[in-house]
Amino acid sequence: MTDAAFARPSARPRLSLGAGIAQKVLPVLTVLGVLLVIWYGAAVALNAPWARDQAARAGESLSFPELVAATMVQERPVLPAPHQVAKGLWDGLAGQKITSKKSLVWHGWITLSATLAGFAIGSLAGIALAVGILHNRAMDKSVMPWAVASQTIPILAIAPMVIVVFASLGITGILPKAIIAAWLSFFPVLVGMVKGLRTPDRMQLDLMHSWSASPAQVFWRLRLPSSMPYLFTSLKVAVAAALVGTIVGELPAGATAGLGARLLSGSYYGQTIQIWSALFVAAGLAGALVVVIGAIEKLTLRRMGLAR
Amino acid sequence: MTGAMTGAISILAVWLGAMGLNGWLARRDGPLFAGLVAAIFGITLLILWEMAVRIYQVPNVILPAPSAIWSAFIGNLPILWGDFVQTIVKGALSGWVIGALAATVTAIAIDRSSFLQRGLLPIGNFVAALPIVGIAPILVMWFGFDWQSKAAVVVVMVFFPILVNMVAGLAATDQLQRDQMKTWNAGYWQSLWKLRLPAAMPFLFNGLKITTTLALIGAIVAEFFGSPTRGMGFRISTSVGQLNLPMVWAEILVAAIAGTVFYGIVAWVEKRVTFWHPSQRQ
Amino acid sequence: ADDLTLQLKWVTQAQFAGYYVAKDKGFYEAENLDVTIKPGGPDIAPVQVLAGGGADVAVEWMPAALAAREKGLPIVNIAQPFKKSGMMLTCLKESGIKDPKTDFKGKTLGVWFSGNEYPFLSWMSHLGLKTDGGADGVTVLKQGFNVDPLLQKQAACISTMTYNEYGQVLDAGIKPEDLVTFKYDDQGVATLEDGLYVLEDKLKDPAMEDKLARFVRASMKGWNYVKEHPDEAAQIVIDNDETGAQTLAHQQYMATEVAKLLDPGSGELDEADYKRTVETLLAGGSDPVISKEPVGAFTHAVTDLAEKK
Amino acid sequence: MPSSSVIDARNVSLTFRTNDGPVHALKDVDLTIEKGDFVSFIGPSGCGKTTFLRTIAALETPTAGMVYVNGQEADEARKARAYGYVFQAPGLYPWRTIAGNISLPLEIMGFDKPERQARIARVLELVELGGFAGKFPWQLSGGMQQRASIARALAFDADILLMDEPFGALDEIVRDRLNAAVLELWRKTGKTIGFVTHSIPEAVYLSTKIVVMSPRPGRITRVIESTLPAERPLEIRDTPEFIEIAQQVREGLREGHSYD
Amino acid sequence: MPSSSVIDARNVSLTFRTNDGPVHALKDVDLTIEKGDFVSFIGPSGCGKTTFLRTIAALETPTAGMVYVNGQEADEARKARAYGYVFQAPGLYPWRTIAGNISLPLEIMGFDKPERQARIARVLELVELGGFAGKFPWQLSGGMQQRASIARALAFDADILLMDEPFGALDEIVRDRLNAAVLELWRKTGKTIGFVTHSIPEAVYLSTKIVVMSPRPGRITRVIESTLPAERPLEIRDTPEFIEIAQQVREGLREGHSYD
Ligand SMILES: Nc1ncnc2c1ncn2[C@@H]1O[C@H](COP(=O)(O)OP(=O)(O)OP(=O)(O)O)[C@@H](O)[C@H]1O
Ligand SMILES: Nc1ncnc2c1ncn2[C@@H]1O[C@H](COP(=O)(O)OP(=O)(O)OP(=O)(O)O)[C@@H](O)[C@H]1O
Ligand SMILES: Cc1ncc(C[n+]2csc(CCO)c2C)c(N)n1
Ligand SMILES: [Mg+2]
Ligand SMILES: [Mg+2]
Repeated sequence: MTDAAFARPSARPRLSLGAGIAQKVLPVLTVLGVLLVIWYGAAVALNAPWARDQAARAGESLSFPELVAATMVQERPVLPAPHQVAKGLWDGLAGQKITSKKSLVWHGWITLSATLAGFAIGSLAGIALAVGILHNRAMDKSVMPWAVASQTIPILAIAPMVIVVFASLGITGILPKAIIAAWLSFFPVLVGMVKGLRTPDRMQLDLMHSWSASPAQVFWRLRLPSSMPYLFTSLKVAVAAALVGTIVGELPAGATAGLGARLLSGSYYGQTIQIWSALFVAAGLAGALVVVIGAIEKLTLRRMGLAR
Repeated sequence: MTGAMTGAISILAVWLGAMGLNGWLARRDGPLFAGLVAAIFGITLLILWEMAVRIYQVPNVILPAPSAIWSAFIGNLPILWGDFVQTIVKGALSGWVIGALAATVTAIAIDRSSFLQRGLLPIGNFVAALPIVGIAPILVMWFGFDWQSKAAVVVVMVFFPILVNMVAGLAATDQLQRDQMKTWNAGYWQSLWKLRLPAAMPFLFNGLKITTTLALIGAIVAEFFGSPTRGMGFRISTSVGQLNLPMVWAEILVAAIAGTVFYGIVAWVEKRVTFWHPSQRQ
Repeated sequence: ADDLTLQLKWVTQAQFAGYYVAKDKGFYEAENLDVTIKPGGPDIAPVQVLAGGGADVAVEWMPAALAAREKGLPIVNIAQPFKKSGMMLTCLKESGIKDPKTDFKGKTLGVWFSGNEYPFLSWMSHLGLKTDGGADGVTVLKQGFNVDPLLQKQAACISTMTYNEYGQVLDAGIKPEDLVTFKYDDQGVATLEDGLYVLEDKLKDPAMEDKLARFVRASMKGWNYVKEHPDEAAQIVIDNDETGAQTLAHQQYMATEVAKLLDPGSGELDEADYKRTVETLLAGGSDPVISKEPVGAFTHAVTDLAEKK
Repeated sequence: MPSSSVIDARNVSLTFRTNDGPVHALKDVDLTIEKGDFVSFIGPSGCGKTTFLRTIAALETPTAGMVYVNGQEADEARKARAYGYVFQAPGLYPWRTIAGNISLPLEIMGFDKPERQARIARVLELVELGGFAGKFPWQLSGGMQQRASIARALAFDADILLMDEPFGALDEIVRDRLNAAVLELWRKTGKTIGFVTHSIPEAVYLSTKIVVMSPRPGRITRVIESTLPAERPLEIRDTPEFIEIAQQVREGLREGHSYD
Repeated sequence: MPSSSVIDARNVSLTFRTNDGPVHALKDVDLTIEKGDFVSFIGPSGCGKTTFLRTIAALETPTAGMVYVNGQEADEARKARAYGYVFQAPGLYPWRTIAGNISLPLEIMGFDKPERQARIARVLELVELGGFAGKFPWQLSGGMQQRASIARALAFDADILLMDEPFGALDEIVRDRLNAAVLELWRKTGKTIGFVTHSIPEAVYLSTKIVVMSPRPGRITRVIESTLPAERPLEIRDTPEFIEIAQQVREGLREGHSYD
């Protein structure tokens, strides 16, 4: 850090806007293309045994093109082909009224709202605990091992109990799910923030010390700004975790609504296409949340003069 | 005065007493005291739990008392050990190691090529954000019922956090250090090996620590979606069905102990490796 | 109206059509009841929900209920709409299994756990087969939520319900003639399935008892309706499914099959069936599901009261 | 018992524990500094100048001995914000502009906004960085960063000023001007100043008292009282008196280097 | 067409874009340095000395003009490891000991272990850090870190040595000794050296050519060729010739400051 102040980005020319977008999109498309090819290949490979079995049961044998064709249109494929998932997604997202129970927008929204609530609770709790650990020796020494232990509790195992206990306390709806989401998301934030808040080096702390800054001032003006890179990486992990938590919480919540319920009910009836569609919406949500946080990060770091 | 009230008051009294003791102890120095403080904190929680269960007569099938959990633990050591080996040693550890290596290598690949960085990272974010509950059934379908599918779930789960941290870490060198490498005309691998990887270590360990616990969760949860008749997840879900809650909590206890030890080991290694980082020097 | 909460054993499907029909058709309302139906899930133990106060009545299978009772949770069967067991083991013909007594040895079998493994374990102990994976027994897989293990040939046989998973196997394109099935009923190890259970102390309150009687009466009315109009019942289930995942065809199949298991009467528990269940469970060999004959595990008081009016 | 001196170090020793054995950075250091003194510390690299200045500022705790500042224990004085400190490296916060960096201690000490702005403008002028208020640290040259860090320490007007090689990275001309400015400031305000430097002329030109230190373990080998008047034009550096004092310092330094 | 000079800067301009407008760090700078030259750069803080040195080392790309080193483009020369560079800040790697830090470029350039150890020992001796091989950077004083970073640049014996205020944080005596050592090295090896300093005597004592720069935009105002002999005892600093050259440099500097 001491030397960082001497560091300087070199004068490199910026790209024009259009070229910038092309540069962004092209690689993504390329990688996507490669993935699609692999996916189709895998779909053929994984779905072929079933197609062959079916043909054998019917006493026929399949030529290779027939086999490939057969692997693309199964109703419950081991691995649905991309276009099948795309169709499932399209039906779920655009083919329904968004208030319909078959609409993935509706389920996605239910999951998203609990995720955001849980993420907010979780990251605030994580930050608060990190601050406590930093400023209170008793907490420093006692909280961390127990926070670790808390994370090893298999959440799916106790989620039903949590839901039961909350229900018996009269708490239902979004909150129990959000709490499970918070449970999973506070930990990455805690670990990252403890590290980040301890990142300032001795000279920076000494400066504060020489001004006899109060702990609150040291926190707001030194520790917090220098923890930003850690905070944002942690937050990205934490939203993804919150989404997982919500979905886990949706399973035992009586599997009523939300992407988790959708996944599970897809599972019961072996509807792989439904599973994959829900999965993609979930991943899309997580991806979007991560991107949003990434954008906030860029903005913040740039405003702070830290971005390169 | 009602029983509930006196109960609440005695619970509160125990809590305040213990925290007072802890506050006092925390001001002493030495590793012995540090351990003591954590222990007292935990023991207090356990006592409160026991008191609450007894005073309010919570049914065993909702929340068993620590004493009941402890006797289930002691009484089932061979089963617990078998489950531990199945789930944690075979499932979680192998998956974690593979996942961590894969994430590190991917991070380096991503970092090496700006094309990949712009192409893979967004998609990687997306793929790795697939929730386990969604992938677990699929992976069980692909990799079979035994521990291999659990390891696969763990790989997917730990991949993203380590990747994100590692990518951030590889970018964490300052300009002066990179300029130096440039003046020595260090090759890509040399500056990776001698500058960027060491500088990334604090971030990498951040990811590794977070994922120790994720690995355990992943391995256990994956067993809910199909498993042989052993393993911690299997035992937990079966025991819940049998309302054998003390056994459930005994397994959770095993998970907690294993997770804490696992985390502790990673944190210990981190201390050795990143001794130079300001956060370790305080 | 009086509030009452019902905890189902599983997700919203035609297995529970009677309750949804009773709610939708206003049978509950007619009895001055406001019933909330909570779907279950893989990790919901309905009796646990009862104990936690999350529900007044739960749908549960008798083995799990009796086991819970022996664990010290005083739950009581108040009615038994399902008379026959729908559980069976479905095997691929190509696995070569013809006779359970001789052919299971060394095979991999898919079993549901979480309290649903009791009937299977009893059966195996009847057959004298070990379930710990040794060479002289069977290898047990904890079966997930669906029939994939059979389709993927990860198991020789899997557990199925006549009204649900068996249909899914057929739906997947396997012909009945490619399958071999063993119904627990036919094997003489049938145990009672979906019954209605409450906590014992609730019955001490006459008002509650009356409420339960009205509930059972309306529910049975619902079940009878299902028997007569399975397709309409299936539609009602679909309408109540919040996940939007169910297909009408499958629910119609399920409603039809479920109807075959029903006891069309008052829902009163048949003591002979109860005895047979208890005996099966007690005969579990070295590791029986329950170790002693339960007392007071069921009551006719509610069904009697329900019939009176 | 604390004395009436502004800084009173008694028998201060400080040993660092490192991976390969202890480093004795200070050994039995005794020094009193009176109000209004301008004390320079000079000595070979690594002899303990920074460590001693840090000890005065209560940024290090001596392993033996005591330091009193303004009659209080050093740490009390720190809490009372008795001094401004300029570190050897600029240590600017990369996420704040130059003005923001200077503003920071002022914010911490609760100055209001107009007051802060006035002070920032004044000290930036003083260190000749007028046009750079809005730049980030990495956009400045090394010497400019150093000046910004001096400005930051001057901004809040503490009675004691501790400066660790503040002018090391500056060219002679700017340095001369800043020397004159500091001297002026000192004369006008009567501040007490502790000043680490490597330049003998600078030490002689600025100080009322020159402390020569020697290394391993760091100790004070000579304390030279300056006989120069308070008013010091730059030309004073050519007077025989000045050269005589410089010679004394140089000898003291030589002694310190005699170990090798 | 590249010339035969070791360093040949032609019409170099460099403009930084910043959040509040462009900064013209260099403007039309022309300079040739021949093999074996010892060139000092001197000029007010912020005038572009560091930027120019960085441009020679291909760490910055000029916005106009060209720099040739050894007859190649500067970046080619960098890739051929033509020079050692001492940065204005020490920039030591915190996870390596002092010996490890010096070893780093040697490892990168593929020296074998015994060779590395021999070189490390030699350069540590040269910068008077004999006993500190096993210490970590944060356990060293500012001046010691600076010396370690000089040792690192010397260790791999490049033909061109670029040093950005290497002795800024050192006391006069160590500085004299290091000056003599660098001069000795230069005479023996015939290296070409570019050297940024703020000390006029140092510049005069060391150089064959003194480049005086002025700021905003940074340009070369004077190039003073030294008439001093290659062999230079420390006492040369008292000769009239020396004082005359120093006077020229001082004047050049004054001109540069004339803008204010
Ligand atoms: N990365 C950068 N972005 C913007 N401006 C910069 C950057 N680096 C340097 N400058 C500006 O360029 C000018 C020249 O800087 P340079 O570091 O070359 O000065 P210098 O002569 O080395 O000064 P000093 O003696 O103080 O080290 C300064 O005005 C500085 O503010
Ligand atoms: N944190 C530390 N840990 C171990 N040793 C240290 C530490 N800080 C300083 N030292 C040692 O203490 C001695 C004195 O260091 P100090 O920084 O006070 O020197 P200095 O006189 O300021 O030197 P310079 O003029 O080079 O800045 C040195 O030998 C240094 O190696
Ligand atoms: C993982 C899992 N799978 C199946 C069941 C058993 N089960 C409960 S209700 C019902 C009816 C028909 O689907 C079945 C089969 C379970 N409890 N958990
Ligand atoms: Mg120092
Ligand atoms: Mg510079």
